Amino acid sequence: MIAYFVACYPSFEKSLELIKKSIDAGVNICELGFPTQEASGEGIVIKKAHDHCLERSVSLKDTIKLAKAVRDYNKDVGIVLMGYMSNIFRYPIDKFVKDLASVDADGCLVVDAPHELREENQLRNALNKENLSMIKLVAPTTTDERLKKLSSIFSGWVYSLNFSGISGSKSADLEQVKSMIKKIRNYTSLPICSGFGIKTPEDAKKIAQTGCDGVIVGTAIVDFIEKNIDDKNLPEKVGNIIKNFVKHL
Amino acid sequence: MIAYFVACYPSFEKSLELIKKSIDAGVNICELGFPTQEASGEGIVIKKAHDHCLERSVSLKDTIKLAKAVRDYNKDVGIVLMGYMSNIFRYPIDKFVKDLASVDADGCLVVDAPHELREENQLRNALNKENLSMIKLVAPTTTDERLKKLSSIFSGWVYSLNFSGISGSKSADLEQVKSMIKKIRNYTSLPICSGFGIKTPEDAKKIAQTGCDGVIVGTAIVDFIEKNIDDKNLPEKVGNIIKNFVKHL
Amino acid sequence: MSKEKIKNSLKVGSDKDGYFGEYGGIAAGENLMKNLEELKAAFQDAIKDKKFLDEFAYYCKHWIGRPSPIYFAENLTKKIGGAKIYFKQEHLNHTGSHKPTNTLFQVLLAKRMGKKKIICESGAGQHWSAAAATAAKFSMPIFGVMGDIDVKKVNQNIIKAKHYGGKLKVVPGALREAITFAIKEWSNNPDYYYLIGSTCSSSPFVDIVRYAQSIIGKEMREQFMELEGRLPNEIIGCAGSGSNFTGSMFEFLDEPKIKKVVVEAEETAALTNGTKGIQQGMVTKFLQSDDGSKSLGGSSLGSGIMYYGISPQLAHLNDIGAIEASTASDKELLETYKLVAQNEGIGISFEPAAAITEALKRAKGKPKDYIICVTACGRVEKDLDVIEELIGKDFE
Amino acid sequence: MSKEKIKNSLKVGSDKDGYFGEYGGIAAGENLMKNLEELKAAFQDAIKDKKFLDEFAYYCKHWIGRPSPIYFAENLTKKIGGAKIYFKQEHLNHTGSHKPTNTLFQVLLAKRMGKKKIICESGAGQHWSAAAATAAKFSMPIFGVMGDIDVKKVNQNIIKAKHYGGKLKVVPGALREAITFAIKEWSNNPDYYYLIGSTCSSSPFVDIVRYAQSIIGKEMREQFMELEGRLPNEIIGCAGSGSNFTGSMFEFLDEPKIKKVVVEAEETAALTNGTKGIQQGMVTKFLQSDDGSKSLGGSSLGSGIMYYGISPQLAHLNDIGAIEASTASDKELLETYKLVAQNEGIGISFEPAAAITEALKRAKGKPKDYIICVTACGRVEKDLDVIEELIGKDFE
Ligand SMILES: Cc1ncc(COP(=O)(O)O)c(C=O)c1O
Ligand SMILES: Cc1ncc(COP(=O)(O)O)c(C=O)c1O
Repeated sequence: MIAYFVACYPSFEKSLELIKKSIDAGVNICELGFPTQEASGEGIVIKKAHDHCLERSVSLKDTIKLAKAVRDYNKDVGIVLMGYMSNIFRYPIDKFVKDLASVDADGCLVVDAPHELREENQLRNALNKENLSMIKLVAPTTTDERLKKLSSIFSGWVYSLNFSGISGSKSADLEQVKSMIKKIRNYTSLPICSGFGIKTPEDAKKIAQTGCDGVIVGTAIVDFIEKNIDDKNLPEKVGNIIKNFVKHL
Repeated sequence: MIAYFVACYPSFEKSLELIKKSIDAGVNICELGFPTQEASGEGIVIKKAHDHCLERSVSLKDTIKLAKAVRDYNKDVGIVLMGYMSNIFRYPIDKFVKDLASVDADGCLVVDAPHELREENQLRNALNKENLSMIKLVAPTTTDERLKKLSSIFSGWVYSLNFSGISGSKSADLEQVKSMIKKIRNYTSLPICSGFGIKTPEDAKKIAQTGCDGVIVGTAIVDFIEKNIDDKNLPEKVGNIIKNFVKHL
Repeated sequence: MSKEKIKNSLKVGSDKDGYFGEYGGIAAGENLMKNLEELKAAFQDAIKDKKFLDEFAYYCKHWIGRPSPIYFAENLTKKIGGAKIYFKQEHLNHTGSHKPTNTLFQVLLAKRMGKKKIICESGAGQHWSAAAATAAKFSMPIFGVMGDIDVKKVNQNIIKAKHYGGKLKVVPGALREAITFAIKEWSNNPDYYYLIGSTCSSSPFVDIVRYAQSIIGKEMREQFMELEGRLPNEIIGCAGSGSNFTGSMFEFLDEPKIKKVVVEAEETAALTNGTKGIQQGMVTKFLQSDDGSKSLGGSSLGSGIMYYGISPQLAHLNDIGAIEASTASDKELLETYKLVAQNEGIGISFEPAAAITEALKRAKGKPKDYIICVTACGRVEKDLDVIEELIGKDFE
Repeated sequence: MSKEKIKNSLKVGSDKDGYFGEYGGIAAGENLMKNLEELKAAFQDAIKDKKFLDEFAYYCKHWIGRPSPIYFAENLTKKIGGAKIYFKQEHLNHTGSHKPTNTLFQVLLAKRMGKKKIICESGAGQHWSAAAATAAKFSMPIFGVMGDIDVKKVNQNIIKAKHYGGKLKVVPGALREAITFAIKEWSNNPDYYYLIGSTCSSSPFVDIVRYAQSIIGKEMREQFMELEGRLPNEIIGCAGSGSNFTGSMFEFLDEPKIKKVVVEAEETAALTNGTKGIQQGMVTKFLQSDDGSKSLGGSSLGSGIMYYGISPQLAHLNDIGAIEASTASDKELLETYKLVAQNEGIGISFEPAAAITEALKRAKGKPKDYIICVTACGRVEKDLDVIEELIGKDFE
């Protein structure tokens, strides 16, 4: 199971705490979302968490620090930084990759960086040199021709988007997901993880049966955190939610 | 002295009463203004009196009735109806002239009927047939050429406008008045009466010395009536004002 | 265009006394006669002066943005089912109506006459803002008069005119009162140029405004020949006093096969419901009390077509059957505004909505090769608040 | 115009990856890639289709009222003393700005692609009202997004768009937020046509908008040759993202003697004060926090030029010295509005006031045969309330 967290949300310490509990509960890969005003791929739930962090001036640097703390806690969990090109470009790219390597993260996933973008190539090359992954996404609208091209640059695992749209906006169509996974399999032997629209453990179970190698839960977790932001036992409760998801897989 | 009254202002009876007193005080010719919404040649004082009458549905018919009553009171005073083409045209013209003759008025003066207007010709011809006068105006802007044309149709007396503009708006320039009267004299042997901008007996005196045969007082009288509309002794007071004017001539 | 004189041509101005048949003339005070004579002479002289006409054409093109295009209203045509409906897009002119063509012509004339100041009246404020813009362009001080009833309705025009540098006097009433007051001011200041906004008042104003606005019909002729290879079957325009309609159809007056239809506001339809009278400087049809002492007529949403008189030339042409007259109600104006906005993506003001209402009625069921051209003489900005108040919810 | 290829011509679109030098590109989510590829193919196909281009030209002429004239601002020229100042009168277009030329082109493209619905963003509401009008004309449902800050400023555009049948979503913020939200909506509805309002966002949008608006410069060439027998020495335009400026000067890019000057709002001058970044679908200059997580920049009166990014093509052309950049302050916008209204009788909106401010500065002291052409891309109606509030008393 892959869980998406908005890094440093609601704060560095709390965020770290609840990620630890999530790892204990069975999360295999942590996606650490670094905040940006853009967030053009995110729905209102995740956007709100981003805004919360931006107000507190959380930066990509802080997210890398968080990645380090997560790594310090657990040697095996996958750590992927997720976000937008804007922050990485300004970091800038080379330093970002160096820092990523130095904290022993596994790679990154950039929402708005198709391989047509030269800056994506630059980033990807730098990551490759450090043996880090650039996780690529495949959308239902991705054509076969394009998928073929993408297959040559897949690395780590493949993020299969369950629908074209922004996070948290719809539910996934199982038949469509199934055929997407099948299609992607033709082009790669890497693990395929399915994300978007997985709101409940039951959703996760159904998606897991479509033939993918992992499911990604994002909005559901962030939403829970937002609604229970003042709860003292938030990390435990997030852990319980993750447990429940994992149990269904 | 020629005095302008808004006919039936403030009412038929009161209007008749104050005209009688004015005649007693020495008015030679009464101009009876019949009300219209147009009144494009009138300043706010006279306009206000017109509006007062219009609200009470005073019509040209009422003005003719008033003329009759004035004639019944005095055989010798000049009676001239003064107003705009609109009412006369709708009366219509022929009937207007017949009624004018039948109440033994002397003629009429129409503000917006130059001799270029065919309807003016129609009216003038009808008046001529009944031996009534169509009083024509001469303005400071009237050209020599035009004055020559006008001279052939002058009848009764000539109304010499002391300035180009609307009634009650300015004071007259004595030098200009003088030269106007002189100019008109070249074209006619009829009496020339001078009007507009005569506010006080002193004004009247000065104008009288310009060589004209009579002065016309309008706004000053109407203004006094407006300001003393509820005064029980209004007719007497108007009479006194007229007396004062006449004394200065 | 043929330059030969057509016998009994209707494409003529007023006769030597300023009449069109039995209408028109000069019903003005003696103190204005010299001005009117001067104006007539200056006008007749100016239109023989090629340099002057070139100047007018130059600013028409560059400042106003003429020619205004003709536009095939395809969606409305389909919706109605019948004749092809064309708009003559006068609302695309600078200041948003046909008015600046007239103000431009007259301000140039005023300059040519050596006048130093301008005075004018306005109803919808379109003439006022056009006049103020033109006066600014030609560095002439300008003074305008409007009725308070109209001022409330057309706030934007008032503000724009102020920004152009125009000084406005607000009098109680509407266009009638504004004209009366402006004429009075002119009487007091005969050195002013009186810039009238429509084909009304004493001769030679009707001829002057008609002359300036006739460019509309001339453009239409060229444009239709280019686009359709033929002329329209009907020409429709709304009328306050009638300048945009006159300007649209004058060019075609000697072509009786082309129907010319003028549309007034139902509440102030002088041509349809009026009686002959003499007011406001002219002999024409008015909505008036029997005795001629008062004007009649209600209030229309189209402040620019809310006038109780009509151009004397139109009164004459209507009498002799050269044009037809119709009316439109407030309800129709609103409905037509909606239709045009939603189907053609054009926001027209209330005045042309009257003309388009009639065009839609007439188009229905006509053969597909029948062409109706209606002059869209104003854009919606000035009426937007009123529309929002009255039917804003219809668009939710 | 020569049809030969000029070596190293600057009159080109983006390269095969959508870049202009080091700016541009596609920074979009995977879920939009198919749409963008489709759009690029459809665009490239359409501009080879004579019928399509004829249709565009037809509606440009009849619906929008193009060509917009050039206008010699004689009074301003005299007042400033120096170069001849010309306005390219884009405010005379239907809906009152240069925007409908772009919306027309893209709605026709959307129809050609078989799209059934349109989505768009807007800053000043000019793009929104133009888009809604165009969508109405071509019977397409449309859905728009605007920031609440802008909505407050441009009430009239919002109402007009509603009357045309457009549905508006208001989001907290200004143009940046509107674009982000609209892109999100597009992601959710890839069957929509995304109708962008300026030369920004991912390739091929910058090329599409530039293509449509280039008609401005083409008209200018013809008009100046006709009127002056020569081309202007400088071409000046304001920029939000840059569509009216790009459209004005693109035609002349291979004529380096003609200076091209772009003017941004002082408070949001990305080209002058920005740093390179990747946001809003493109690589370009932005006013942004050092770490790229936030946009910077204040608020300008010119809502249409209040954008924290700039067209990537302009960023490139500025880097290589093919264009120059300048800025104008709110105080200057107000002052220039006044000057233009009072001296030329033209009410411009705040955006072109920025460009004209620069034109006036540059005209001063230049030789009398030096020509500056500035694009007057909007009319005042949308800004009238704000102006009245801020400097209404200046006109009393
Ligand atoms: C937009 C508009 N259309 C039409 C008219 C009517 O004027 P006319 O009858 O002179 O064309 C007006 C007058 O103000 C107007 O503003
Ligand atoms: C009137 C006006 N001018 C200029 C602009 C700036 O846009 P661009 O930079 O695309 O020309 C806008 C944008 O909304 C506008 O409304």
